Amino acid sequence: MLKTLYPLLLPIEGVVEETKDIKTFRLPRPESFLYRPGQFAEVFVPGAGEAPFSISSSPTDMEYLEFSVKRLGAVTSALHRLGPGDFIGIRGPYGNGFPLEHFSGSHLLFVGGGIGLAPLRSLIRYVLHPSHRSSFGEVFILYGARTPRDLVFRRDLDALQERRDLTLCVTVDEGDASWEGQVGLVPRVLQDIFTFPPSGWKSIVCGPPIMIKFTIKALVEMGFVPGDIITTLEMKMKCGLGKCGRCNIGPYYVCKDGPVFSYEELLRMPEEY
Amino acid sequence: MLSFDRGMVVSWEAFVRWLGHVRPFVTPLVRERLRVIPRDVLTPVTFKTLLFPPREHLYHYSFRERRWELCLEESSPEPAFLLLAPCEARALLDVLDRVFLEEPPTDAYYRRRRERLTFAVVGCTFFETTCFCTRVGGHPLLHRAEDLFLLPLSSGIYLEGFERKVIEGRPLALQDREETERIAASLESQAPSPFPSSLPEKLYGEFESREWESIAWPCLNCGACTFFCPTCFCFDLAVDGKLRGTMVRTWDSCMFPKFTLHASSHNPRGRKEQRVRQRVLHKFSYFPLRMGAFGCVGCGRCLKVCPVGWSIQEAVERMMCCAQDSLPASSPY
Amino acid sequence: MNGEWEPKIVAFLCYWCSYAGADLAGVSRIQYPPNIRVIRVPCSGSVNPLYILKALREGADGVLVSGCHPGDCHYLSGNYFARRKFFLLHELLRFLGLEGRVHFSWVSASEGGRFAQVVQEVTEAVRRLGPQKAFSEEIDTYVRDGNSSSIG
Amino acid sequence: MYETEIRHLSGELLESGDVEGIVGYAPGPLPLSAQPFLFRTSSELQNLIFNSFCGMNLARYLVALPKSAGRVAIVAKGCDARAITVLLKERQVEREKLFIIGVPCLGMLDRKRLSARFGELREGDIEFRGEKLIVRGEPVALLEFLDWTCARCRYPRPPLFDVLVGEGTREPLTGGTDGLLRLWELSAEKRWEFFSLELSRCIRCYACRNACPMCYCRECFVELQRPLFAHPAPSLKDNLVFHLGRAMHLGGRCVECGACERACPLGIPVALLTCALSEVVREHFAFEAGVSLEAEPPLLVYREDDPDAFIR
Repeated sequence: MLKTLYPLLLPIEGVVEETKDIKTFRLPRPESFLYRPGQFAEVFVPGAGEAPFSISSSPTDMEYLEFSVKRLGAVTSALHRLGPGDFIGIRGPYGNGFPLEHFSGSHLLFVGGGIGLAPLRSLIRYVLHPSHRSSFGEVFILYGARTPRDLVFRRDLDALQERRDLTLCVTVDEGDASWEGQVGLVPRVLQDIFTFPPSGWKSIVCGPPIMIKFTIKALVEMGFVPGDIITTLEMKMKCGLGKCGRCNIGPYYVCKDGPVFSYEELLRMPEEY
Repeated sequence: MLSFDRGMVVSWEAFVRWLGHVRPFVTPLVRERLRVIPRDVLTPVTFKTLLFPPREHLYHYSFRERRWELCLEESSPEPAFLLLAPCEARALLDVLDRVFLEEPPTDAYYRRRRERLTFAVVGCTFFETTCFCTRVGGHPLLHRAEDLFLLPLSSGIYLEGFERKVIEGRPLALQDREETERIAASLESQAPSPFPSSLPEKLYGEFESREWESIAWPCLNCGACTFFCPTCFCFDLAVDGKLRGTMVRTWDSCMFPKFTLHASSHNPRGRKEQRVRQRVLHKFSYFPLRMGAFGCVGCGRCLKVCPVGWSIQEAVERMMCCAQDSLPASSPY
Repeated sequence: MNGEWEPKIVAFLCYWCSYAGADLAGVSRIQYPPNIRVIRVPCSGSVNPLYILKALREGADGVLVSGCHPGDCHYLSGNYFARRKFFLLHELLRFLGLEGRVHFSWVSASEGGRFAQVVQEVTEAVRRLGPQKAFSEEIDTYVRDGNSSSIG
Repeated sequence: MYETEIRHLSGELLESGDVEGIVGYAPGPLPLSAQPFLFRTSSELQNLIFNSFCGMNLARYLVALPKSAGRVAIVAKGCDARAITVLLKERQVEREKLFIIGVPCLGMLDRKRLSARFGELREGDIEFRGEKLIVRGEPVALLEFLDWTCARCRYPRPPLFDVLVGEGTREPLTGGTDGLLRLWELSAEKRWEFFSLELSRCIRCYACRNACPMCYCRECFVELQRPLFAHPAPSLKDNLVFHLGRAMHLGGRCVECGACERACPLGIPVALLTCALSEVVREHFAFEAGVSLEAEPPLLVYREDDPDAFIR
């Protein structure tokens, strides 16, 4: 009865060091843990506290759950010190997740920046899964990071590169000696390389606030209607239940009514995120 | 019009005896109205401390034999009987109950305390300078038909909904009836008029207003108003202890800069006027738009405890003026 | 665990004098009570009064801060500044009626015997006071308060 | 009290363009209350007041002004001026951007105690006469209604000002009036009984800290997560860390204005802690915060013969 705020302890099965301050943690997926791409969970690190992380694995990954975490504050620093065999708690899933019904039958444009690829990865894996791939049209993925060393999910990116049913473009703000790919800020690169007429496309944008802001601007210029631009908001959250109050924007609680919103919805909300 | 047919009048002596027997929790607002209540049964902050305490243990964790163990805090709270002013009863029923019980998911910690709480409503015979319940849909005599209701009169105390075996009373005499009518009439003549029903939308439109800055200027951004507010429900979850400890739920306040501070150091409400705006709009715009009722019950406690005498009512009025001014010229107003 | 209560004392020892003094006591096999938990600090002047409060808050029954004798500070004057700071803390705790939990001493690197004696004295002083409760018990009176002077 | 003079002077300052605004007091929404206000135009100045209910320390608002703000004038009673002096010393405000209107102070009165005794009052009902207060013609002992921090105040006349408004000020009250010293006369057990009860009532709204002109840290130790000095949930143990830590941080800096205690919504006598330390600093380090721009802060200096008896 008192389980609403009570976490479930799970052992860490594996840790992948994505960059020097981002790690992906793999946990066994409990059977009862049903979620949609774009949802998040509260992760409890015993002795350190709780923090919300989007689930970077896909619901089609039946065996495991993954969280990709950047080391920033008290909880994430404690989490980064943990390894396989250590226990952490999770509760969730929380939030609305991506509007899959709305995407069905459309072409999908994914634009991700930095660690913002985590929730997109969940959706990309879902969309590309053999049992779902036919429900969606073309897939175009643009991913940007600050430098080549900040690129996350390299294994996924390599695998995506191999596939013929999608277009993948990776860009960095600042290249280095070994970098042969695109160099440039995400919004600009997007305008350069995405040459399709926007009708029939839905775009999904996720990344740091400043990138989201300029990418949305670019998408609008390219002719996307606000309802077809989908993004996720980042707010500080504690409870995940729409009660603790800190993620409140206008009449919405981001942890419950979000974190996925369309640009159309954002336009109706006070700009306070 | 309120009717006083269902109740009885009890002598002050009998009432005080009864008080000594039940020892109810009493809020400071009620004690202002019922001075016979002894000081030692005061809940000095708000009644909210009984339902949603500032220190609630959610669960305990410990590292034992090389693994973590979790254990729920299963204590059962003691039953409590409360005397509430009508505005506070509204805060309980229309705000806290709705947030923690009706909006899914139900908060089990709140529920187990709520189930053991009973209350009676003590009607107000006057408005304090800080009162504005009638502006937000309340009334000094408001109570539901099923509530226990008390009203101090000169010859004794009027009780409604109490069983006669609990406390002995007499039917209302003519003079009591006249007094209740006098009270109702005098309250009617002093009652501040309600805010317009369009207030939530109007304020929503004033989000960008420059006025917030000057409204917020004196505010110190302490949490006195939010902690003494009977409707404020924001909370924090914070662990206490490393290898053995407790997850504690505690009150938090939208007035505190750290409330919305991201780990990345980005803060959507980093400035004082943004936080003050959040407090005003949440109570008078966001909450009503979401839940259909004001998030403020007009008890005026925030003003009483504010170190700089900042009035939320005044802030709303000032923003209403702005909203009027900013209407387009073609507007029929 | 089931034995008699033993005081837990957190000792902040300056690296240059008192820590070396403790070392000497050990090397010289001088016996002193095992009740202290040592935290080595660069200088007694680097001990923030908050550390002392935090030690008590985390359940220490007593705190000892020890540094170089006046005039002997490795950093010339750190202990003089420390002395002023700790005098204030000492007086503040005394004002609250919490005397006897927080102790200060000067112990040099050559005073192994003196270190043992200080620990002995401090342990006994804290033992006489019994378990420290002020900073470790969850007490609140905001739910039902008999002495409220608030009108609110 | 001096309102006409302050308004006149402020009007001149604003109209000459010498200052951008006046930090002063306006009437609060409750009877016998004042609200800090930034007066920007001379038409607003008719609302400027100064009386014995202006207990907020206005220096608090100087540190909150944006860096881009121009020169402001501030209405300063003794303790505000002392706070400004400390802020100047600690380089939190710039002297050139400040015009100090010094106001001699008669002390602040307790609204709640007054209205409990006399019912609803207006400011004009109250008159100071030496060590008496005349309320609606009835003489009562001033000490009964004066804040205890004001009763022991040594600087009702501001030690720092550009212009001093008015001349009259009362002499500091003397003899048996100091609640702080009376507390020291109790036994240690009694004192702990008193403080443990008082501090267990604290709900950690931080009104005291936020009202304090000296508490300008951008991040207060009590809100740190790493290290966690005090858990945010109120209970005696964490309240003690907060209040003792705050008092220590104000050691040698507290100007004894009592704004913290007036701000406390629960009426906890928090100023006792910081004032007790100020007393210690005065007695043993011969220093008073905010009375001189030259004197070195007591914790930044030392003497070889400082008190030593408490050390083993």
